[in-house]
Amino acid sequence: MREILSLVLMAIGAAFMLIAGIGLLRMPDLYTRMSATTKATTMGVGSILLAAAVHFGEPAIVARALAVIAFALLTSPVAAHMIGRAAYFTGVPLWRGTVIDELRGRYDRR
Amino acid sequence: MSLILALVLTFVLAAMAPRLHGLLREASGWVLALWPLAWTIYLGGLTGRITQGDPLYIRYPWMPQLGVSLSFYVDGLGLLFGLLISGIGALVLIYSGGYLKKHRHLGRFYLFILSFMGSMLGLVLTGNLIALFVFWELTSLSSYFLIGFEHEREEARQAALQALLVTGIGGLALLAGLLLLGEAGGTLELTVLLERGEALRASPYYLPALILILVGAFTKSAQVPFHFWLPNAMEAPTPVSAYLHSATMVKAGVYLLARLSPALGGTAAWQIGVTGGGLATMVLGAIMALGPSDLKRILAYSTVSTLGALTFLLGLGTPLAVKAAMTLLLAHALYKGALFLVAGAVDHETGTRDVWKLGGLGPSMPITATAAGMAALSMAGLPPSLGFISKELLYEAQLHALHLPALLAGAGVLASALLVAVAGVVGLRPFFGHPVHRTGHLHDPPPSLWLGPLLLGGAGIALAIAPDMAASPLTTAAVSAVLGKPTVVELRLWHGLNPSLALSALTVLAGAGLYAAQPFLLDIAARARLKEWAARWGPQRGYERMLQGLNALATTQTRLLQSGFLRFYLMIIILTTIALVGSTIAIREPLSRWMGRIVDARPYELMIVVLMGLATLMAVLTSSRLAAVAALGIVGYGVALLYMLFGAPDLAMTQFAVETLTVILLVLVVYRLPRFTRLSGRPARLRDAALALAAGGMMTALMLMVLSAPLKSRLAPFFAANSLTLAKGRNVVNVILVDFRALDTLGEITVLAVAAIGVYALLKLRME
Amino acid sequence: MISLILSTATRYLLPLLLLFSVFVLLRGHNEPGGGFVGGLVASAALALYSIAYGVAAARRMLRIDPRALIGVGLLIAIGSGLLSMARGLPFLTGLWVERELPLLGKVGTPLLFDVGVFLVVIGVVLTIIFALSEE
Amino acid sequence: MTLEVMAFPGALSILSLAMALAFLRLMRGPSLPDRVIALDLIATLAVGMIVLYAMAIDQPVLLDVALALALLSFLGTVAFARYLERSYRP
Repeated sequence: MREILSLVLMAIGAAFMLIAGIGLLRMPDLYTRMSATTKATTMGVGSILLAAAVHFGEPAIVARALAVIAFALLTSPVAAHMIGRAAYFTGVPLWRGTVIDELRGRYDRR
Repeated sequence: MSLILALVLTFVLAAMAPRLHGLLREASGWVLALWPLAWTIYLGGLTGRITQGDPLYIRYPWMPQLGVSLSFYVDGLGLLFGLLISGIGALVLIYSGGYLKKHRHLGRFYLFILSFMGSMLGLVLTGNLIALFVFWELTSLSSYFLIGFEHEREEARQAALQALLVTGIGGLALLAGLLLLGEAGGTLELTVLLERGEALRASPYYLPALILILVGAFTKSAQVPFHFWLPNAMEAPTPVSAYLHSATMVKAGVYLLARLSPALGGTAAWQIGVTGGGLATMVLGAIMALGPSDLKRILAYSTVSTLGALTFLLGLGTPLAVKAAMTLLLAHALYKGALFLVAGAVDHETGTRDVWKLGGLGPSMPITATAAGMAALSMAGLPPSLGFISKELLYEAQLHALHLPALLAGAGVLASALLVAVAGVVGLRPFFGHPVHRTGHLHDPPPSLWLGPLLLGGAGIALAIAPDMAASPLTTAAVSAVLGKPTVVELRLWHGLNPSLALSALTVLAGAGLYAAQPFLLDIAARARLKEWAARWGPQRGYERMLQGLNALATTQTRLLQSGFLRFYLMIIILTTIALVGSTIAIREPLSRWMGRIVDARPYELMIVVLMGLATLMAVLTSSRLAAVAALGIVGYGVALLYMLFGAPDLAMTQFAVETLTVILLVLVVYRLPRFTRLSGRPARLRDAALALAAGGMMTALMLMVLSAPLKSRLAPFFAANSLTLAKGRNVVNVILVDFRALDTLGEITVLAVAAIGVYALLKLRME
Repeated sequence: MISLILSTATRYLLPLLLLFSVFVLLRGHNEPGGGFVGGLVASAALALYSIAYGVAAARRMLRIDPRALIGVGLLIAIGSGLLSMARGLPFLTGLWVERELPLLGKVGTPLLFDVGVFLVVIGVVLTIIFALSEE
Repeated sequence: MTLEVMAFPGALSILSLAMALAFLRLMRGPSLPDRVIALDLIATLAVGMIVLYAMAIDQPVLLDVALALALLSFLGTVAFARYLERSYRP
């Protein structure tokens, strides 16, 4: 039973990772790519780690796996924020088809 | 025990000399002279024992693993030299006290003179080849300081450097020779080596060792063609010329030849090299002695000639020749020392050393004149002086030489005749010739300046009159040491009517003739432009051209290699590595053997490797620096992943950490770098590409070679087994790092520390 | 232009990371880790802090100058070696405390040496990073 | 369970495929931030691979390597971002 669960989780994780890769390649501009990769990778790594937690089972290992998950959850959005912000400030163009840019005019450009 | 203590004390005294001079002021010369005097008495005390053939042998282990020990072996030869060094040393110290009285650096002068004396005594008394070499180099060093004592003058500095370079190169050759000798003889101890003469002469190392040692001896004893540094060394203050460059240091080469003759002597190579070299120097030195007008340079050339005679006699190696050599050695040290000191005294009083400007000083400087007269008598080889006895023995040795005695005797007469003329020029003309100099206020120099020459000149005569009292036992001991078997020497003033006496008479007549004809001879030489010819082709010119060549090479090499461009340095480093490693691989390893090992890799491993390859390509092709940094990051992560996949989690963690910090550092550095001013042109890029490919190829070949080499190292099992028991840790990698090979890690973190401080300094430097 | 989000994240991340680096250091003897990696992780964390709050703040937080840290690290490393010499054993021989301490496990001079390495690595990396990022 | 054993190489290959895609973005990425994101994705993929590999060879200790890499890659991205902001000259 546990094996099958970890297998399923692993498959989900791998799938998410693949989607992240595809999204990174197919998306038209930086910001949409970022949204794809950040969400997908967090989910992907998360579920692979869960698979590992289930696979090993001992409390110490599970705690470590959860620590990594928590860490990934905390850091990857911050990283994405930093990159997005730096890109926006340095004038990376939005996609032609963008409907609305809520940030325009809100930041006092240096 | 007392010998080594005495030697060490000599150096200690040398160190204290400047302060002592500060305290004692005037009397420092006299007081310091007491120490060499003590040495003379100490060595004198040993004569009784040594003449009975019982050499003193003390041995202290210095570098046991290398077989080097600070051992002392005092036999007849060592004793003769020791007495000369310490005896004349004492007189020279007294003399320099007076001669350099007003000099502000007199204290430093004593330091150099005493340290020279210590190293010279060490040289002649030691029984180990390496210790001998160390003292040998010390004498060259102290001679460098002494020649360049008046360092304000350019000529003095140049002469000092010349002497150091010539004797230095000789010293290097000597070291090689001695080591070869030690190798051939199986020991570095002199006493043992001298008994293994046969084995040494037969060994393949004999010829190279002999040549190297001869180069060392010939440069030190100023044999032709290495003689030019000695006349130039006359830039040194006169006491130095008297002590080093006539009585002791220049005889070190002769001492070495005498010391090693039982082991190395007797072969054809020895005969030709030593005898030939000696003969040429004897004759050429004497001829050149007539040229100069400066008193000291004349004496220097005549010393070169006598050194040649000594080498020539040691080359012959017959008992008669060795007897003549030892007597000549003693006689020459006495009269040449005296004449140099007289020259100093004359210079001190009249202010000039030009032979043509001096004359008729006898009446106003009676004591110096008598001393000069006695010394000149011995130099000219007239009875009743020791010089006369040594010349008689020289002729006997030449007449009884094995082959072509007539030629040898002829050369001997020519050289001696020239020396008689020189003796006249040096000893007689300034004192008894027609007065040229205004003699008004001239008077004898202070006692410290005439005591030395008087004693030395007098000894030359006294030892001849009563040879059995001191001269005979000393020479007996010395000769038996050199020949390796006990021989008795009976010095007699009168040998009865025999051919050598006739030769002596002939020499004196010829000498007088040459003395009278000297002005005429100089004209011929001037017309034949001998001086210019010698200046252009002589060894001095060779030496200067060699130096210029060396400097030119240095400048071109520096301009070539130190171009200031970082990438140029990188290129050279990589090129040399490729050349060295590549050639070894090409020679050692047949390429085919390790090609077929790459097949068993799993899909995702291959994917990582492919990615790394692409990333490298991208890093090379991209023009944006940060893209290159990112690509390199990929390569680093790829390597870390491979570490993990091949079971090295420690390494993987470290590699990830290092990789990320490198990225951070590169980002910070790139932030500071100015924009690219101009990218390198096509040819430059192609060259760099080729270089990079070659380097990469070489590394791959190296790796594959390592992989195919069978690893039967016994370390891995040892560490695996003991990691838990001894070091209480299961993680072998860290246990090795921190416990078994902690010293290496200590070294590494120190290197890290130094690197960090270096980077910090560079950055802070740029900030200001 | 310090981003608020980064600085708040760092305020939580820093203790976690430092803890992790010490954890890696202490169990280095039995599992992958050790002074070197621990040092790198710790210096990465402090570099993050300097990026988030600026170099001046990071220097203040660290209180002692990174170069002094290098010195202290080296001293500890050599000191741990000298301890065994005091016992008459050759330099750097491993000495161990018999009792096994609850948290740290087996304690001995190699661990002390590892702490020395840890501090030196932090000192080195921070010296360079701070020097580079200082304006 | 052969299924179990066969799954690991499969998952690892999928991840390496995703890595190849990310690499394409890294190559093509017009602006620098694109490349940074690609690098970040590759790093996270590496974390995934480490965890998978840890499961494959039953070495839970590798999770620490994963954690270390997650921390460090985050730091790399932040450093890039910081640099981008500071060096921007309009």
